[in-house]
Amino acid sequence: MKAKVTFNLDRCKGCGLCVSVCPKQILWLDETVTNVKGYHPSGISDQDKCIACGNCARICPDSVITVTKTKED
Amino acid sequence: MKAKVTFNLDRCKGCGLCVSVCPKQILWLDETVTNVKGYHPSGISDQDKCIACGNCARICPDSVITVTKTKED
Amino acid sequence: MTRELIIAGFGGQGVMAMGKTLIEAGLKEGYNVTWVPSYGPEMRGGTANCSVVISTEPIGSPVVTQPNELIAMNGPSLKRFEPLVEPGGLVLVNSSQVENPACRPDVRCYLVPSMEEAGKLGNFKVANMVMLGAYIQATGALKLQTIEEMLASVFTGPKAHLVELNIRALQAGAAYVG
Amino acid sequence: MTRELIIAGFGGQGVMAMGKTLIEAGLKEGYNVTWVPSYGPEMRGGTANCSVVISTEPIGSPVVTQPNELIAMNGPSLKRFEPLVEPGGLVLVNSSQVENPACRPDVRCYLVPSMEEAGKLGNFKVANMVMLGAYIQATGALKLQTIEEMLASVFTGPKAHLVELNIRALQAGAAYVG
Amino acid sequence: MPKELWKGNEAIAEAAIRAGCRAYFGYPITPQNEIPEYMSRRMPEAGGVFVQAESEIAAINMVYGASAAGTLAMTSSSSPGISLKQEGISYLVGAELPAVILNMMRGGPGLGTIQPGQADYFQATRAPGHGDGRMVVLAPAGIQEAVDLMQDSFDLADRYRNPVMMLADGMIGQMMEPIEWKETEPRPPVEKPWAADGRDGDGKTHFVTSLRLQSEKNERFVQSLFEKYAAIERDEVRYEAVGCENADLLIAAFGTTARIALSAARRLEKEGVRAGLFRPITLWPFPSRALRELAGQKSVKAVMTVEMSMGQMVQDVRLALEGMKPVTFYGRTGGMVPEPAHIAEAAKKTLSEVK
Amino acid sequence: MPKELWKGNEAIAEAAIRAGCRAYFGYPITPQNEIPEYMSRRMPEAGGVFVQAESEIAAINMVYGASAAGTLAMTSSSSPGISLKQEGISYLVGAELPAVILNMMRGGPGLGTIQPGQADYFQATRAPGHGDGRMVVLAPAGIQEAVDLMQDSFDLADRYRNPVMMLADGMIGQMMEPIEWKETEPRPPVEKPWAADGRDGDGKTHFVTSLRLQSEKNERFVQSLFEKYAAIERDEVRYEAVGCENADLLIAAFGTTARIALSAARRLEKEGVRAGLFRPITLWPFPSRALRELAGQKSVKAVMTVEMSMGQMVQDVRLALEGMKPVTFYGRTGGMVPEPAHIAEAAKKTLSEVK
Amino acid sequence: MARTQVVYERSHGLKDVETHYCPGCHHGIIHKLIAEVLVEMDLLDKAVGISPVGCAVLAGDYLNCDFVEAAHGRAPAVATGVKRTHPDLLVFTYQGDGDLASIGAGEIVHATARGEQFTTIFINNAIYGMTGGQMAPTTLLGQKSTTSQSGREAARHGMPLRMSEMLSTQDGMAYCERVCVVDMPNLHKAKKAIKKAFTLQMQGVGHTFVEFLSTCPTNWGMTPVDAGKWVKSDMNRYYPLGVFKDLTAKKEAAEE
Amino acid sequence: MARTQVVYERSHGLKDVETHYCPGCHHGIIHKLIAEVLVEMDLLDKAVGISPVGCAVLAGDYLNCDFVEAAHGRAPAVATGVKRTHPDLLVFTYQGDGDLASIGAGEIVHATARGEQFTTIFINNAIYGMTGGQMAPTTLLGQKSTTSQSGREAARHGMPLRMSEMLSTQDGMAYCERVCVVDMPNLHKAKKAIKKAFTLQMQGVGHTFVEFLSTCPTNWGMTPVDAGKWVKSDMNRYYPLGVFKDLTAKKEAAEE
Ligand SMILES: Cc1ncc(C[n+]2csc(CCOP(=O)(O)OP(=O)(O)O)c2C)c(N)n1
Ligand SMILES: Cc1ncc(C[n+]2csc(CCOP(=O)(O)OP(=O)(O)O)c2C)c(N)n1
Ligand code: SF4
Ligand code: SF4
Ligand code: SF4
Ligand code: SF4
Repeated sequence: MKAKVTFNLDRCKGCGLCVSVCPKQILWLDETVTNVKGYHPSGISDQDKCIACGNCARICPDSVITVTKTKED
Repeated sequence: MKAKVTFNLDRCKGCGLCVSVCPKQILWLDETVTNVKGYHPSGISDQDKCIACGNCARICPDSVITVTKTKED
Repeated sequence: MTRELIIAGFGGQGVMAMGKTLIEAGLKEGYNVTWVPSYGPEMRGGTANCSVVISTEPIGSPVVTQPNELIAMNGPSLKRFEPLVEPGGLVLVNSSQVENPACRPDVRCYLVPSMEEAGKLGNFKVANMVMLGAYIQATGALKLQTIEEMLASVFTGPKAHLVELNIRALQAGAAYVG
Repeated sequence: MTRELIIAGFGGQGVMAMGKTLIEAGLKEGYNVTWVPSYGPEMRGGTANCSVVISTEPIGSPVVTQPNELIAMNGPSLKRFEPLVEPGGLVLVNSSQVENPACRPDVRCYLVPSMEEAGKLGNFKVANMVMLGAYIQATGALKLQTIEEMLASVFTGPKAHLVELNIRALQAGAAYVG
Repeated sequence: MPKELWKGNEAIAEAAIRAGCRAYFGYPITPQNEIPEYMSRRMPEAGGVFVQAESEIAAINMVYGASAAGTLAMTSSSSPGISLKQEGISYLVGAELPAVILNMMRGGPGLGTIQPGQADYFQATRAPGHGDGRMVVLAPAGIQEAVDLMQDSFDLADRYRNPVMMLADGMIGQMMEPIEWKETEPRPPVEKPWAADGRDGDGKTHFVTSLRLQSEKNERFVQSLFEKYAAIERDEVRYEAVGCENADLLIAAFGTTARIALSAARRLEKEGVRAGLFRPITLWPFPSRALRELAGQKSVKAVMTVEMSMGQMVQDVRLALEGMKPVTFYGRTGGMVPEPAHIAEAAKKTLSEVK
Repeated sequence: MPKELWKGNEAIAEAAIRAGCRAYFGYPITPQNEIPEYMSRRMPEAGGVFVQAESEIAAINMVYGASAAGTLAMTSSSSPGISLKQEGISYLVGAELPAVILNMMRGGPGLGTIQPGQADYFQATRAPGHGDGRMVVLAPAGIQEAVDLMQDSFDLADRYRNPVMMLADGMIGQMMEPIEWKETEPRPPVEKPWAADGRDGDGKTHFVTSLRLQSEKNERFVQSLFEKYAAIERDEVRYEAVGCENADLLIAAFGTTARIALSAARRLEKEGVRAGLFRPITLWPFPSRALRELAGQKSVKAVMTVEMSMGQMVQDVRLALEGMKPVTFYGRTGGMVPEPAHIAEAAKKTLSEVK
Repeated sequence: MARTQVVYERSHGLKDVETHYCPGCHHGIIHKLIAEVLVEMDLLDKAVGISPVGCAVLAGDYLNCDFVEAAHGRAPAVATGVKRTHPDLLVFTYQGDGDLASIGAGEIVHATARGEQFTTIFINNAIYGMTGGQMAPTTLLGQKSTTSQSGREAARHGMPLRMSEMLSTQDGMAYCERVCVVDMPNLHKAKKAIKKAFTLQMQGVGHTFVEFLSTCPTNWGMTPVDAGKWVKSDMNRYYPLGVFKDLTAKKEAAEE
Repeated sequence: MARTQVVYERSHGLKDVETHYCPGCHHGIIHKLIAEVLVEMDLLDKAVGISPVGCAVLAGDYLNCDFVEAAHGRAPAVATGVKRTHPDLLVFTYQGDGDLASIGAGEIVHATARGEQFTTIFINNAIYGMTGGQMAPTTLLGQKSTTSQSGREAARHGMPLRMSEMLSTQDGMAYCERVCVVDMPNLHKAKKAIKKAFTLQMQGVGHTFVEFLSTCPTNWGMTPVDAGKWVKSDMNRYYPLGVFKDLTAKKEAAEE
C-alpha cells in the first residue's frame, strides 16, 4: 500500500490541527513559507511513513488535505 | 365567645369562595339582592354558629369580610 | 334617515347582543348598519356599551358620541349617557335596575321594567329582549317581524323552544310602551 | 499642511499600531490628528487598513479616500490602494512581502525590504518599525525623535530592553530610504 | 353575493385566507385577538399553518422563515407588539421577502390604552426598523375595504418582494359592518426561484440573507430597493377624494378618522361650508401629487389634516404642498376618537383664520 | 488639560461616567463593543452598576427599571439592536423616565453591514417606538463633541424626564482623535420624588407606569408630553453654521458626514464656490428656524443635504424651507461613506441646475 | 369586661380600593397574601413590586408599596435594573404565565441564571386572562382556549411548560416552590412560601421563585368554586405542588 | 494493477470556497461533519439550514444546501416557519452560544417545548466570537473575556448556563447530546450524533439537539491546539459530554 497526502496549500491557515492528530507525527508547519493568505502552511515530512489513516484530512477545518491509498493488486 | 362577621357589601363580587370554605356552612349568596356592582353579595345566615375561624375573610379575594371575636372576661 | 343609538349596561346584561340583533335586522331590511363595542380591560363586571348606527345613507362615523337614542340598562349607564342624547331624542330606561329612574325633560323617555316583564314570562334572561321590543315599538325603526324571523334561525334543534319565549318577550316589551 | 495616509497589510502585521503611533507623535508635535481603522468581519487573517490624517488645520473628513501617502505592507494592499494615491503622492512598499514590487510612474515610490532589515536586528516583529522609520525619513512628516521618546514610555519595566531594538529598527528604516 | 355581517378582525382573517395566505403566526394582543383566534380554527381547515408564537418577535421571524421558504405568510399585532417586530421587519426588507403585517393600532405611548389610535403612522411609513427601507402601507376605512385590500396586500407583497403593512385603527377590528365577499380569481401561484426550499435539481443553492458585508454590495442592493420603491410610487398610489371639487377646504384623513371626517363634512355642508375629504389609502406611497392638484384649486383655502395622533400624516401633507396652501391640524390621541362636531368646528376655525 | 488620544467608543463611555451615569446595561454589537467592554471594567470602579444583559430588549428594560427607581442609566447599541429596543423606548417615553440611549449606527437594512450608516434618522427623530412621543436626538461630529454632549444628554434626560438618544455613525465610535477632558462641575443630584424606591415616610406610594386605560387620561398625558416637547423645541435647539454667510449654497449634514462635507466645502472654495455647512447638532428638535433664516439669504441658491442614507434628514430640510429654496440630496448608503470630491461635484451639479 | 379581637380584617398592605379582577379570581387572594407578608415583615416602605402586562397590570394600584409596571415579559429585566441599583430594597415581580413563560421566557431564564436577588411571584392560570382566554404555554393538554378551540394537542401545540422544574435546574435559583390557594391549608402554605422567599432574598441567597397555580374562572368558563376544584383535580396532576429547590435546606442539612 | 482509493477528500456537501473562520476554529470542522452527513443521507437537495448571527453567519456560503440567515437568536423561530410550512424538508439551525443561550433563550425554549421537528446544532465556544470576545452565558467561571476582564464571577455574572441539561427537562425534546471534535474518537461520535438527530427528525420524533463544545482560539488567546486541550481539561468538566435525552432509547428499551 502506498499512501498519499496532498495539500491545497493556498487554503491552509497553518492552524496545526492536522499536525496534532497525526499518529506518525510526520506533519509540520513550514515556517519558511508564507502562502497567499499570509500563513505558514502545513506539509508532510515523510510520505512513506503515512498509514493513510486520514485523521489529518478529517480534522482539517478548511478541508485542505486529501488522503489516498494505492494498493498494488 | 361571640364571633362577628361583617361584610363591605358594595365590594362583594358574589364569587362564593367564602361560602365554599365556611366549615359551618352558614354563608350564602343572596340572589334577591344586587349590589352597586351588579352582583349578588354574600351574607351570613346564622351568626351564632360562627366559630370565628376567619376562613371566609382570609380567602375573600376582595377583602370584603372582617371577622372579630369578643370574649367576656 | 340615520339612527345613532347607544346601548349600555352591566357586563352580562346582553347589551352587545342587543346591538348585534338590531344591526342584523337592519341589514335584513336593507339599511346600512354599523356596530362598535366599547371594550374595557375588565373581563367581567364593569359597564359595557355599544354604538349602533342604522341609516339609509352610507355611514360616516360608526362611533356614536351624540346619540339620538339611548337604551340604558342600569343606573350608571343612564347617568353617563343621558346627558349626551340630542334634545328631542329618545331614552329607554330599564327601570328594574335603576333606582328612582328619571329623565331629562327634553327627551322622549320610556321606563320599562324589563325584569318584571321577563319574570312574568318565567325567565329573567330575556329582559334584554323585552327592552328590544320596547325600542322597536317606541321608534318604529325596524319591524318586529324581522327580528322574530331571525330568532327562528338562531334557536334551532334542542333550543327551538326558545324562539317562542323570545318572541313573547319582544312582544311584551312592545306592548309595554305601545 | 494636511497629510492623508493609508496604511494597509495583512492582519497581524501591525498596521493599526503604526497608525496609532503616528497620530500620537503627531499630537505631541501639535498637529491635529485622526485615525480610523477599517474593520472587517474576520477576527484574524484577511487584510487590515487604517486612515491617518495629520494636519495643521482642523480635520474635516477622517476617512482617507484619496490618500497622498500610502504604506503598503503586502501585495494585495498595494494593488488595492496604489491606484487611489494622488499623482505626485508617496508610496512606501514593504518589498519583503510583495512579489515583483513595482510602482506607478507618477508617484514617489520607495521599496523597503522591512523583513530583511528587521532580520538583521534579530527580530522580525519590528518590521513595521522599519517601515515607520522609512516613512518619516521619506516624508519629513514628523521627527524621529518624537517617536523615540514615546517608545521609552511604552516599553518600561521588564520590556525596557525593547526600546533600544525599536529605535534601531526606526533608524534602519530611515537609513534605508535616506 | 348577499351581504354578511362580520366583525372587522374576523373578516380580515378570512380575507387573508381567501387571498391565498397559508401561514399565520401571531401572538395575542388587544384589539386584534379575534385574528389569531379565527386563524387557529380556520387556517388548518384551509390546509394552512397556524402557530401561536411565543412572542411577537418569534412570530415575525416565523413569517420570515415561511416566506424565505416560499410560503406567503402573515402576522398581526397592535402597537407595542409591532414595535417588537421592527428588527424582523427590517430583515424582511433586507432579504426582500414578501409578507403581510397588520397593525391594529391602539393608543400609545408605552402600554397606553387599548382604545384606537393612529400614532404609529411615522413608524409604518418611514421607519420599518433600522436602515433604509419602506413598506407599502395600506389604510382601510371600513371592513369591506379592509377585506378588499387584504387581497391586494398579498399581491403587492409578492409582486415587489417586500413586506406590506395594513395599518388600521382598533375601531376597524372591533366594529361590525355588512360586507360582500367578491368572487375573485384564486391567486395564481407565484414563482419563487429564490426560495430556500431545497436545492434546484442542478445543485444550485439559495441563500436568503440580509447580510452584505461589503458596503459596495450593500449600497448597490439598497439602491436597487429604491428603484423598486420608485416603481411603487409610480404605480401603486391609491386615494379617495369625496366632494373635493371646488371645495373651500380639504380635510385629509385616513382610516376610521376619515369616516368621521366625512360625517363632519356633511354637517359643514348644511352650514354652507364645502369641505372635501381627501383620504389616502396608500399611506406609503403617499398620494402627494393628487393632493397637490386638488389643493391647487382656486377655491381651496386650506388643507386641514385630522388624525388620531398629535399629528404625523400632516407632515406628508406639508411635504406634498410645500407651502402652496396653509396646512392645519386637528387631532385626538391616546385612545380618543375625534367627534364629527369637533372636526367641523376645527374646520371652521381653519377657514376663519385663513380668510 | 492636555489633550489625550481616545477611541470614540471608549471616550463616550468614560464621558458618561464623568457625567454621573451610574448604571449601564448593554449587549455586544459591532461597532460599539468597546462601550460595554470599557463599562464592564470602569463602572464598578466608579461605584456603578454594569450588567451585560441577555439581549438588547433586556438591556433597555433594565435601564427602565434602574431609572424608575431613580438611577439615571444608559444603554448603547447599533442599528438592529436599537430596533429591538423600540418597545422599551416607547415605555420610557410613556412612563416619563430619563435615560440615555446611544445608537452607533451601521449600514442596514436587516443585518446589513458593520460599516457606518445614518439611516436610522427617521426612527430616532420620528418614531421612538409606537404612539406619540419624541426623544431629544443629539448628533456629534467628532469625539470631543461626543464627550461634551454626553454630559448634556444626561442633563436633558433628567430635566425633561424623557429618553435622550445620541445618534452617531459607526465612524465616531471607531476613530481616534485627541480630546480634552473639561473640568466640569459634578452633576448636582436631581430630586426624584416620583421614583419607585420605597414609600415615602408618609406611606405615599409611587407607581411608575405607562398604562392609562382611560383614554381621556391618556390623551391628557400625551398632551402634557407635547407641552414638554414644545419647551424643548423652544429652548434646546443646537446647530453649527460654518461659512454660511453670503454662501451660494448651503450643505446640510450631520455627524461624520458633516466633517466630510466640510472637506468638500474647502475644495469648493478653491474653485470659487462659496458653500456653507449647516450642521444640526440636535436632530430633534431640528433647527428649522435657523436653517430657514440662513437659506433665506439672497445669495443662497439652494440647499443640498448630504447623508449616509437614501435621504431622511432631507425631509426636515424640506419641511423647514417649505419650498422657499430648492432642496437637493446627495447620499451614500449601506455602509458607504461619502467622499469630499463627490460631494463637491454634487454641489456643483446642484448649483448648475438651479442657476 | 368584653375584649374584642380582630380575627381577620383587610390588610393595610392593600390600598383601600376595589380591584378590577373578575369575581373569585385568585389574583385577589395572592395580592392579599403578599400584602400580609409585607406588613408582617415590616417591608412596605422598602418594597418595590414589578407588575406585568396581564390582568395584574394594575397591581401597583392595589398593593400599598411602590411599583413599576413592566413591558410584557420583561419584569425580570426591570427588577434587575431596580435591584442592582438599589440592593437594599425588597424587589419582587408578579408575572402571569403568558408574561413569564411565553414572551418573557428568555428574561426569567437569565435572571435566574444570574441569580438576581429578587423574588418572582409567578401566577400560572394556564391561560391568557386579560386578552380573553388564548392558549398559554402552560395550558393543559385537552384544555380548550380561544386559540386551541378543540383542546390543546401535544403534536400541534407542544407539551405544557413546567417552569419551576425547568428553572430549578439552574444554579442561580436559590428557592423555588409551587403552591396554590384553593383551600385553607394550601393558602397557609402559600403565604409561608412568600415569606420564605422574601426572607431569603433579604439574605442575598440568590433568586427566589414562588409559582402559584391560580384560576381564571372567566376564561375557563367555570364558577370560581369549580375553578378551584379543577386546580386540585387537573392542574395539580401535571403541576405537582412542592419545593423544587432550596439551597438553604441543603445548607441546613450540611450543617447538621 | 494499482487501485487508488480515496481515504478522505473535501466533501461535496461543501461549496468550493474558502471560509472566513480563524485558523483552527472548530466551526470549520463542524461544517464538514454536517456536509458529510447530508451527503451520506442524500439530503443535500432537501435540506435547509438556518445560519445565525455570529461567526457562522455565512454558513450558507460554505455548505452546499439551501440556507436562510436568521436575526440574532431567532433561528428557532425561522426554522419553525420553514419546517411547519415545508414538513418534508430537513431543517437544521446552527447557532452559537451567544445566539442560542443569550438573546435567543426564549426561542429555543419554546421551539423545544413545541417539539418542533427540526435539528438544532448548538456551538458552545464559551464566548462571543464574532463581536470580539465578550462574555457569553456559557463562559466558564474564572474565564476572562472582554466584558469579564478579571474572570467570570458567580456572584456578579451568575453561573454558566447548561443548555442541554435545561432543555432536556422538556417533553418536546426528543434527542439531545453534547459532543466535541477535539480528537478523532470524539469527532466520530459527533458525526454519529448529527446523523442520529437528522434521522430522528425525518421520522418526526420531536426536537433534536446536538451541542458541540467548540473552540475560539482567537478570543481565548490560545493556539488552536491548546484550545482543543482546554476543551478537554476545563470545558468538559463543567459541560459533561453524553446523551441527555433520547426518547427512542426509552422506546427501544420498552419494546425489548
Ligand atoms: C408586547 C405585548 N404583547 C402582547 C400584549 C397583550 N397582552 C396583554 S396581557 C397579555 C397576557 C396575559 O396573560 P398572562 O400573562 O397569563 O396573565 P393573566 O392575564 O392571565 O393574569 C397579553 C398577551 C401586550 N400588552 N404587549
Ligand atoms: C440584534 C443583534 N444584536 C447583536 C448583534 C451583534 N452580534 C453579532 S454576532 C454576536 C454573537 C456572537 O456570539 P456567538 O453566538 O456565541 O457565536 P460565535 O461568533 O462565537 O460563533 C453578536 C452579539 C447583532 N448582529 N444583532
Ligand atoms: S489542519 Fe488544515 S488548515 Fe490547519 S494546518 Fe493542517 S492543513 Fe492547514
Ligand atoms: S369571597 Fe368575598 S367577594 Fe367572594 S362572595 Fe365572599 S365576600 Fe363576596
Ligand atoms: S380574566 Fe381571569 S385572570 Fe383575569 S381577572 Fe378575570 S379571572 Fe382573573
Ligand atoms: S472568532 Fe472564534 S469562533 Fe469566530 S471564527 Fe474566529 S475562532 Fe472561530
